[in-house]
Amino acid sequence: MDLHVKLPGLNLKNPIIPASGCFGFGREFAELYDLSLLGGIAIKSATPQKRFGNPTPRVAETPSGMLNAIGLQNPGVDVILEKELPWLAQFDTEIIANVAGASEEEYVEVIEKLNASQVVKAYELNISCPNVKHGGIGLGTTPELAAKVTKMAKAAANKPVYVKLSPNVTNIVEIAKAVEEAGADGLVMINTMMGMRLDLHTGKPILANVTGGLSGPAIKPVAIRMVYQVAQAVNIPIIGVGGITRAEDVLEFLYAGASAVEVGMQNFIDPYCCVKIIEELPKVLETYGVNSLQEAVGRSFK
Amino acid sequence: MDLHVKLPGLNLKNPIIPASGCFGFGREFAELYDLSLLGGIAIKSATPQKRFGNPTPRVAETPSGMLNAIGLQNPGVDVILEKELPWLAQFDTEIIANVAGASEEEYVEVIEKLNASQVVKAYELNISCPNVKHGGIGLGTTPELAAKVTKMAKAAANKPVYVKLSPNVTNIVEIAKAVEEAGADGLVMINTMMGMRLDLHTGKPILANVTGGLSGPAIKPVAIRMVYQVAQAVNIPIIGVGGITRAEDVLEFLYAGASAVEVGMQNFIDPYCCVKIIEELPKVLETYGVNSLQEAVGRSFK
Amino acid sequence: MQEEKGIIQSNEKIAKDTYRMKIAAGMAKDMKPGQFVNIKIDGYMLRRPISISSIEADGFVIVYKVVGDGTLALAKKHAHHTIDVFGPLGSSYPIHENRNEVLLIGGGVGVPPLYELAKQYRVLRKEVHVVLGFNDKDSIFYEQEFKALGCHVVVATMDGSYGVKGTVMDAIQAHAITCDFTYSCGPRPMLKAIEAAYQKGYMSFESRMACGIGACMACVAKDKKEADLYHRICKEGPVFPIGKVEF
Amino acid sequence: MQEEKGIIQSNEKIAKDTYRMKIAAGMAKDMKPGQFVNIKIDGYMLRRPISISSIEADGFVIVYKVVGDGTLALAKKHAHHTIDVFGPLGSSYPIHENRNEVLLIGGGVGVPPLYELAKQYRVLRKEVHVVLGFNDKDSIFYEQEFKALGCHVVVATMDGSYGVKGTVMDAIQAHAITCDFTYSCGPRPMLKAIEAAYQKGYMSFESRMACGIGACMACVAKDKKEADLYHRICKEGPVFPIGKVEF
Ligand SMILES: Cc1cc2nc3c(=O)[nH]c(=O)nc-3n(C[C@H](O)[C@H](O)[C@H](O)COP(=O)(O)OP(=O)(O)OC[C@H]3O[C@@H](n4cnc5c(N)ncnc54)[C@H](O)[C@@H]3O)c2cc1C
Ligand SMILES: Cc1cc2nc3c(=O)[nH]c(=O)nc-3n(C[C@H](O)[C@H](O)[C@H](O)COP(=O)(O)OP(=O)(O)OC[C@H]3O[C@@H](n4cnc5c(N)ncnc54)[C@H](O)[C@@H]3O)c2cc1C
Ligand SMILES: Cc1cc2nc3c(=O)[nH]c(=O)nc-3n(C[C@H](O)[C@H](O)[C@H](O)COP(=O)(O)O)c2cc1C
Ligand SMILES: Cc1cc2nc3c(=O)[nH]c(=O)nc-3n(C[C@H](O)[C@H](O)[C@H](O)COP(=O)(O)O)c2cc1C
Ligand code: FES
Ligand code: FES
Repeated sequence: MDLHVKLPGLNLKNPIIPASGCFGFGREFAELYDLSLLGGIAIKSATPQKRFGNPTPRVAETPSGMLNAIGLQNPGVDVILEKELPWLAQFDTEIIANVAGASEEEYVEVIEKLNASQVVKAYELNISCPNVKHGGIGLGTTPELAAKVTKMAKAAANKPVYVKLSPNVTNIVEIAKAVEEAGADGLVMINTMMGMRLDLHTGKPILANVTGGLSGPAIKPVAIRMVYQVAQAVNIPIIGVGGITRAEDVLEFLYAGASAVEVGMQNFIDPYCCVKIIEELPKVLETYGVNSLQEAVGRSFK
Repeated sequence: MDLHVKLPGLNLKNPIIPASGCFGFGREFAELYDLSLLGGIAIKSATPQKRFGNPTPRVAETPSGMLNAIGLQNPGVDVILEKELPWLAQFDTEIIANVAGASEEEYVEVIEKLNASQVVKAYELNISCPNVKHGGIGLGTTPELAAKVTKMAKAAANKPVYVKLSPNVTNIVEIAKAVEEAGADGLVMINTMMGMRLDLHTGKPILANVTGGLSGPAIKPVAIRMVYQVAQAVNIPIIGVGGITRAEDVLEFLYAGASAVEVGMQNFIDPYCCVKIIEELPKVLETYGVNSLQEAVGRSFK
Repeated sequence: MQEEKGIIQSNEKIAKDTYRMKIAAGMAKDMKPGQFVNIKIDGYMLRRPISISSIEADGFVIVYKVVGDGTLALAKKHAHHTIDVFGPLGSSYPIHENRNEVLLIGGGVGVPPLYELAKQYRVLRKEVHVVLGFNDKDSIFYEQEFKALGCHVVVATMDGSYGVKGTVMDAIQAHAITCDFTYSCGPRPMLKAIEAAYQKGYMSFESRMACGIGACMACVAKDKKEADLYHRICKEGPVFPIGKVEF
Repeated sequence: MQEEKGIIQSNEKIAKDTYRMKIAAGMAKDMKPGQFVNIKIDGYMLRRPISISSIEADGFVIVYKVVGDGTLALAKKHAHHTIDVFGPLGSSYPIHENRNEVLLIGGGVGVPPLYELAKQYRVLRKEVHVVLGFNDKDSIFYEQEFKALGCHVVVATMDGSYGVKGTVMDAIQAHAITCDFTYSCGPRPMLKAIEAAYQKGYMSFESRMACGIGACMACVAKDKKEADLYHRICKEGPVFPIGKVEF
């Protein structure tokens, strides 16, 4: 079966993309399999400067999920441009650069630098991170702020811009529409949900950062609901993410309205999961009588 | 160990209360154990008229959780007053009447009728249900609407009013504070998170109602986070709920700032769970060196 | 109604995707034909409702089809291991001692609960007509078991690979079975056809369940006559008089 | 580094809350002392990192303490069942062939990785001093095993119920062990004390992990000297030269 998906800037040979922050820059996984097998790779969020992130512990386990508070540790956009992207150029897969910052200007700064790279095919704005200028709230939590950073990013970018939405909002549709109107070429949804765990011995948070982002199968029903709602309200493509562990989950996201998907924490549980999903996907589509990816996209509301 | 908890209107012999909608009016569980063992019981949401709820299927399984879209099926406040409450009077436990409605006026109507009952010790406002007057959004999704229904309920009620918050919001603290200011005597948090599942064969939603409320261990990290944030911002007690399956979870909610807890879907998995948790709780507190419930409450931020 | 850790005595494949499990459990003494148990399967949240197919002195038998993750996990269970069952639950098929013959109609995994019913009618030495419908020959089970009880057994397959080609209704016609007191269990279209053809007897229904004991209101069905009346499949059901509920 | 379904050969309790599991797995041929494997336990999401305690021809041995739900589930595993292991992972204890004696210091579940190291030094016929610290007598394990290798073994217990009363440092003093090239693994306070007393050798660290292969940045530790440098415990570690990382 043809698994090829064409999205703004992205010519994916299959709809499977490891999610940002769950695959580093691919080096560790390249020791396990050929990265050219992947539809694309969403690399770790890039910020203008090197960032060391939060104190440890940075992760905690939860029922059917995990919490993380890595704090955007990354070597900074310059090192990524110099070392990581040229290394990634050897693989026949589409690189999506995830961009983050503490202010709108930082997003622009990162994008302006990455524009020079031939390797990066599209941007993905991580608007879930707390924003310093706006009192620490995420840019993704109000339509106005989300639209503003999208507009600025679009003005700066020489490649398509996808916006990765935060699920920690009352009305995801409102934010998706604002972002579309501001010129986004696509959406990635969802980022992690804010959660927390306490240590039974001390009574204190397990994560040094107190709260963290919940990911994994636990959040899949929320992700599916949001993709379903947004897909009916916007005309730009959606990359679905949240709790995918197997090809059946990919099909569920397609039905909900996603055109491709990202796989996050499952890469930690089974480092080969992305290739396994790519291998299984045609069989699963066949099992459920689906003849093409296109046919499945949005079936839930069509 | 003394498990007694005193909250506005509620004299709980222990902090364990089956959650609304997960225990009916207690009749089925009374066949299994003596309901007088329970700290209290939050009965199924009452509306002014009999409601039949949504078409079936009304439930779906999810990883570490479930979705429900019962649609507030209940016999109506009059039948509850006539048949259910007098039956419940035989048990030595505190009855919390969960109140719902399609408009603010309906909450008031239910409360005015229930005021006559000696059996009901407190009200719990379910402000997660879609509100007809306000275009179908939940009263729990804006501080203004949440405050308004709280004020009206307080004016009508002759017993303490707890407000049960919806987690499907950008800023839970803002809503909790608005509700406190409007006179709420306590908070119950959290209600279910909006989610969805699609059938792999048809591509359509499994729930006839399309979306449903996610509950169970999957949402516990979100519930803990919200209780933790709100407990530091308000001065009224919190009853914690979301994903509790064992006594350890109760302790985690106490640490987060809850004074008592409600147990929801675990009653379906293990119908004896509430009594088991009550039995285990003193041992678990001992294991972790906690000498009293009071000592544990809010330890995460104290 | 109780929670019990039963002991799996055997778990064997008896037809395509279809397994029979014998469980030793004390609750068997309280069981009646048509009732079900709710089974907890490790790794899955909600219990799975499965009909009681046969009641024995020291336990009971279930017959189940692998249709999803939970039943797949169940099929992998080994003898001697424990299994967490809750039951018996729901209503049962009433036994009419004054009748001389009854017609039992089962489709697919609707067949199992009829087996205990047939047993009990045969103990009373009644004529028991059994009509079983399956998709194909490989899916057939319990034909011999019903025969061994002394029932008159007729089988239909949709693809005609065994017995009468077509539905159970086709088989009833082909064999000119005239008994009009029916007990049935099976897929919705089959029950619809039976409801259109028969006025007397009982039917058993399925529904997505959460609690299985009547507390959550997940499994309701409307009454056919009283607009305002609902029934819980898990509590007032799964067995209802024919024509009682909307489905 | 690979994923493999190992076969559990044995799983036995060897001290209070402490178990030893032998796993048959092909990956053993790539293992070095100090490395770890990441174990998937049914019902839990994240893999559990556990040190390799002994490397054998056809498999390896782990020794683990039950501290939470995952290790409790591990303790209930039976021989002949499979276990999903990923490894070997991380850095190893370098073997210094030019040294004549080494001092191995282990505390609690920090003891296991030192066993394979001792084995390899004994193959080279070096003097191996082993100092083991435990909370109490019931928690002690591997004293005999180290002795059987021909090591000089000293045990300390915090409550004085066996050996020297106190910490491993107390035991080193009490026995006047002068060897200053150390390999250590154990709880943070123990490592702190060792770092204060010794300049030469290696230390092994723990950290909450997610991926275990260097991709997620969950497990980082700061470099002690270079302000801007971080190390991943799972990739550059768990073994570091003494004094290398902030902890
Ligand atoms: C009263 C009653 C008696 C039953 N008796 C039998 C029997 O004797 N033999 C048999 O093979 N099957 C029987 N079923 C159907 C059986 O419950 C389902 O096939 C089974 O729950 C599917 O579980 P799964 O994990 O394999 O499927 P999944 O689709 O993975 O299950 C997901 C969820 O949906 C529910 N579900 C899925 N299909 C059904 C269904 N058809 N009915 C109710 N819930 C469903 C599951 O219980 C679970 O909660 C009965 C159902 C009911 C309500
Ligand atoms: C490199 C390395 C080697 C280790 N070697 C051993 C060994 O040989 N023997 C042994 O008994 N233990 C060892 N540990 C500690 C072991 O990983 C934990 O005790 C174990 O993960 C606890 O799991 P649990 O499910 O029982 O506890 P839970 O508290 O239920 O675990 C919840 C989560 O926290 C993590 N976690 C909890 N405690 C620790 C810890 N101390 N270190 C890292 N993660 C933790 C778990 O992996 C899991 O993700 C090692 C840890 C690391 C990092
Ligand atoms: C350890 C970890 C680190 C992450 N880092 C980032 C990040 O840097 N940028 C980002 O946009 N999302 C990040 N995410 C979110 C994931 O990309 C993804 O949106 C989320 O985990 C949900 O997918 P999953 O359930 O498949 O894990 C991270 C997630 C995890 C678990
Ligand atoms: C089947 C079902 C029905 C519910 N009905 C109600 C209800 O009528 N009113 C209400 O306020 N909450 C209702 N809830 C929400 C629960 O009271 C509880 O807030 C939620 O399930 C989270 O707790 P849990 O994770 O322990 O289930 C219902 C939950 C379930 C699963
Ligand atoms: S399944 Fe809960 S009422 Fe029937
Ligand atoms: S655990 Fe992921 S980088 Fe170490």
